[in-house]
Amino acid sequence: MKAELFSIVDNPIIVDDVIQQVQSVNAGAITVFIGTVRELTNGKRTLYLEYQAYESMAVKKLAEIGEEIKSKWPGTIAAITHRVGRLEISDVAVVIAVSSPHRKEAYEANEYAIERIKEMVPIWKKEYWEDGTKWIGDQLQKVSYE
Amino acid sequence: MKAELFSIVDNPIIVDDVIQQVQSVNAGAITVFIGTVRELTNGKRTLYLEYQAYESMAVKKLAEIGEEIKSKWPGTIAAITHRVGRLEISDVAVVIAVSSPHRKEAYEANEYAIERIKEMVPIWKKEYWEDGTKWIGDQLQKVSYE
Amino acid sequence: MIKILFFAGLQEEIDSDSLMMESAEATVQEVKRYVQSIYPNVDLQQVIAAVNEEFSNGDDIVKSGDIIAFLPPVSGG
Amino acid sequence: MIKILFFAGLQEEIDSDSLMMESAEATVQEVKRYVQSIYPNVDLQQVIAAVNEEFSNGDDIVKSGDIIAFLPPVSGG
Repeated sequence: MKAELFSIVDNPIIVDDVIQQVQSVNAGAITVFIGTVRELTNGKRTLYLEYQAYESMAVKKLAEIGEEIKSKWPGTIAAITHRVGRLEISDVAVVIAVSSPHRKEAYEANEYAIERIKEMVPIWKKEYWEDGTKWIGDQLQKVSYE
Repeated sequence: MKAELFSIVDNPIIVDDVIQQVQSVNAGAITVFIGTVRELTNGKRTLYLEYQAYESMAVKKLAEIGEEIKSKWPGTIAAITHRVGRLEISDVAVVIAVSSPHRKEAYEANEYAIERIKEMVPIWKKEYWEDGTKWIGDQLQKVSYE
Repeated sequence: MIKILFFAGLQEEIDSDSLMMESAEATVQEVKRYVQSIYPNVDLQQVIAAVNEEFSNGDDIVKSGDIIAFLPPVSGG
Repeated sequence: MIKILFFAGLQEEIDSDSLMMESAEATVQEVKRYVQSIYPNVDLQQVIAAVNEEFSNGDDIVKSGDIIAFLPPVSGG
């Protein structure tokens, strides 16, 4: 029951499952990025978050990031899982795992992945504070419309 | 039963245990480095490895790296576990976890940690190949003697 | 029929996650004007459109059977 | 008494993980010469010494009760 390397899920992410997906006898280094829900942002207290994705497109874009990584850093394997739905403080929103024969590539490719996720993957989060709510995107939306 | 943030162990490392140690409601990002035993190095097949540490000094040096990280990247928390003894292919030799409110610091501090480990922590590995063995250090041994 | 999808804040403002447009073919900009005509108070200035899950430009053509998604503006990572 | 520790390849060459030196005080270099006199065939050129778990220089003083560790050369990461 091998899970997809790039997926959007609505239940808690098991970090180790994502790590397992990139394991290889050729791997000397695995880097993992875990994006968690932080309580304070600029001094403002978050109660909880809600993530929403344009799921089919998000999965496709995650896989594209995986292809980009494979061609930029040959020999690396990447896996990304992003969670949607309601998340509490300290819950894991996204896990990126990259394995590589050598560590430098594993760090570079991992950081590249999170930057690209924020640029091109249609996932938004809604912050719930005591005094209100706001939709905030993971995307930087560099693509301009019109 | 909170484990030490910086430790040398002789049994398998549970990656998730190391991650747990750096979790915090202030963390928005956790980076993890997992050093694994790779089968091929420059085309040569490794059968297994043996790690040896000057344990008391190694733990002290790992803790020093943690202090360096805390002062260079305020707000980050680091934990490092290194395994010693016999390790098979794909076994986890070292896990570094760093949490931070923001991701950039978490990546930087994590990569800094592995570089420093290789510079100043007295841990050596013995490669076992089909045709021989060799001691290889994690240290770069920049400190010169005499 | 062109299927139009809305997400996040835009979905909440419009109070619906989709809308059908009776058209055999239209540019992305024409679809946008159509949505604006139905929901005049919604701000679509910053919206990005994706046609069949690919980012698109205003001049791109949307055909019957295509899905166009309106991805609302975001305020950083 | 000064306790001397050996690790990795050096430990294997010497076939022991430690050695005692009967001395109240010595420099790191003197300890090194002592080890060399007992094990003339062992190459200590590249060896780094740590006194009480801190990296040290050849001029550093080792006292009775101290532990000096000889950390063998390594060939990369």
